[in-house]
Amino acid sequence: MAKSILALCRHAPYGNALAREGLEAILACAAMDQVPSVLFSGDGVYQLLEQDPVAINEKSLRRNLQALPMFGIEHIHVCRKSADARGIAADTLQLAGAEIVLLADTGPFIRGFDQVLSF
Amino acid sequence: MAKSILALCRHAPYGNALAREGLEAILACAAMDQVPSVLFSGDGVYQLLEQDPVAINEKSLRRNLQALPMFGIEHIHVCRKSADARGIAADTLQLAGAEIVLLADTGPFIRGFDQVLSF
Amino acid sequence: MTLHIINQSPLGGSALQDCLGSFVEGDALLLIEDAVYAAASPAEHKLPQGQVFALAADAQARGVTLAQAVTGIDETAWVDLCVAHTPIVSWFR
Amino acid sequence: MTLHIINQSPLGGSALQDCLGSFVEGDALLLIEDAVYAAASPAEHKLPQGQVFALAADAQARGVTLAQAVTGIDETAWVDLCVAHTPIVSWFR
Amino acid sequence: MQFTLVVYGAPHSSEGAATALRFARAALATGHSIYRVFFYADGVHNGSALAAPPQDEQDLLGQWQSLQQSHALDLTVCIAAAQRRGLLSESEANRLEKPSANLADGFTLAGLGQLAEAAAVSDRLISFGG
Amino acid sequence: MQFTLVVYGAPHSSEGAATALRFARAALATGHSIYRVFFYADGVHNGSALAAPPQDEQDLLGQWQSLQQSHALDLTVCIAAAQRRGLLSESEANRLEKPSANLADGFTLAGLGQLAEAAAVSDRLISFGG
Repeated sequence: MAKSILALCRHAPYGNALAREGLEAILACAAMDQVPSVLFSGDGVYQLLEQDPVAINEKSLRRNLQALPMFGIEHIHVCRKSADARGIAADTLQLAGAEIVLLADTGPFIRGFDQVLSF
Repeated sequence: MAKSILALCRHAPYGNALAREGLEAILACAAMDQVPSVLFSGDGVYQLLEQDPVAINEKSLRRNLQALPMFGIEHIHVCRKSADARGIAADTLQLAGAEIVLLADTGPFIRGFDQVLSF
Repeated sequence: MTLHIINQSPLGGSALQDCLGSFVEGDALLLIEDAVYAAASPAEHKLPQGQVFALAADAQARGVTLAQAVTGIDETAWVDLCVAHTPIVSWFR
Repeated sequence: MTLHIINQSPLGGSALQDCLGSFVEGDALLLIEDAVYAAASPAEHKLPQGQVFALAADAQARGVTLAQAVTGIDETAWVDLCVAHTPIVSWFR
Repeated sequence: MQFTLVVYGAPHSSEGAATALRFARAALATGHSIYRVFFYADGVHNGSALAAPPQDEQDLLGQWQSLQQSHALDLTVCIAAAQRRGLLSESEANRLEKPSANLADGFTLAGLGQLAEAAAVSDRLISFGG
Repeated sequence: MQFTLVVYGAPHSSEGAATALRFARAALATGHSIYRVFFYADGVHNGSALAAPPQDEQDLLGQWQSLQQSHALDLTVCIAAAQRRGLLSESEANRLEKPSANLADGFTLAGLGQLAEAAAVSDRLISFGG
């Protein structure tokens, strides 16, 4: 049986390529019918903020994020401690077509998967 | 008149190339008669520990460090707070031919230079 | 007087803390790239009072609203800051 | 039970702290590369009790003496740890 | 047991690639198999045919190629990550009208689907950070 | 005033190279000059002729080359850092017996002495982290 996959996204957007390449890998997995669960933790929660990177000549990563529900990823898991530590109010986190699931304790959640891809 | 140069070394050895390439740049500057002052701060203080990287197939960076006095770099400045925070006792820091100078406050020291190379 | 430039997020790495340990009154602090996240809550990150700048383009890109204590600047003002300060120290990765 | 692998120095980045926030009793923790610096003083870095490992080659390379609470292992034992645990989570950069 | 290794680090920039090689050798030596090594992000530089480290530094490319030959290892480089970073096969160089190619023998360019598939079918997946 | 820029970041991997370009344009636009841009560590990848980012991402190589042409910019790539990372000129590729070269037009390979010299003579030196 195919393994269950978690994508763990821990890095802020734009500063380095991991956020972008993580989202691309997630979309690729989903397109291959290996739909991963997704958890934003640490600086990764910054990926959920509104973005306007025209002034730095980048594409918005929010676009890639917004594509997730279309690929069958309808729950976006977010580490609550990480959001709190960064002053991000849980109710400001929104993604059209997806449900934001705040996790008080990510450890037991992670344990439930066979494989974890880290980005 | 030529500018005074400080090399600020903030990264641990082996984990990434910055420690090695920083030391190479320092030696190159010294060889060009632009002898820089050198300050180890943050994780950079780990570069001063004894090392034995044979098991990971690397050359010892202590060798490069030990070459500094031969290139006219006879004072090795170390941020005392960084060493303390990492549990490194000041009197264990030694480098043959060089004097270890512990700085309680690195800010005024940095201000005294024209250019700072960060590694 | 030194211009300190930081490009790392405040919780993601040690660059900001390392820099603040070397900050002297009269120095200037510029937050760029992922470091602009610190500009939303300068007191929480123990940023100095006054002389704290952030690249406006980087903040806008990330959806970060600068606190009042932080001055948003463009690249031209950054060049001016470099002209007015020496040395320039980058704290990264 | 999860095997957590960390490669970043304890003060240089957030990887260790992020990992500890996701650590559940019964999980195993493996310190590799620059993370072995944490193995010298596990209590100070709030490492869990038991099931903490470090790659001996990486510690030796860096002149780090492992505390008694940390088990030094070679690469073969690392493979065994991977066989015994699932999932395997890497915390890096 | 079948392992998949994901490598994020460029050789001579971060230690991840060298660590992955040590792990791969130990896994193979103890009778396990490696389903795929997937090079992603800066890890794609492991597949560069042009790396020329100094004589007294380790030759990571040679080590990958030697493992590949002795164990028929699947060394897959993410094609999208590679294009951004200037790692091209002959056919990619031609298609993109670039002046030369630099993908080393033993490595294959392929899409992210190869990562998804490896994650789905391998017994264990382990990532080596950059 | 004369600036020297030191670039540590590879394009499309970290933001440093793009930030350096923004700074360089602003400095030149306000009447300053750039004595040298020195590419070190992973920054050497800025000089790759083979980078092929997707159409909708910025072309950093083209931006460096265009600045180089309009302002006779000195774009110096550290030769030791470049060799380790597989960035070679034609002559280096021949000397090292490598199958191809990938150094882009407008960039020059040179030793670390060029960094020392630039630090000594420029009015300001600014580093862009990787």
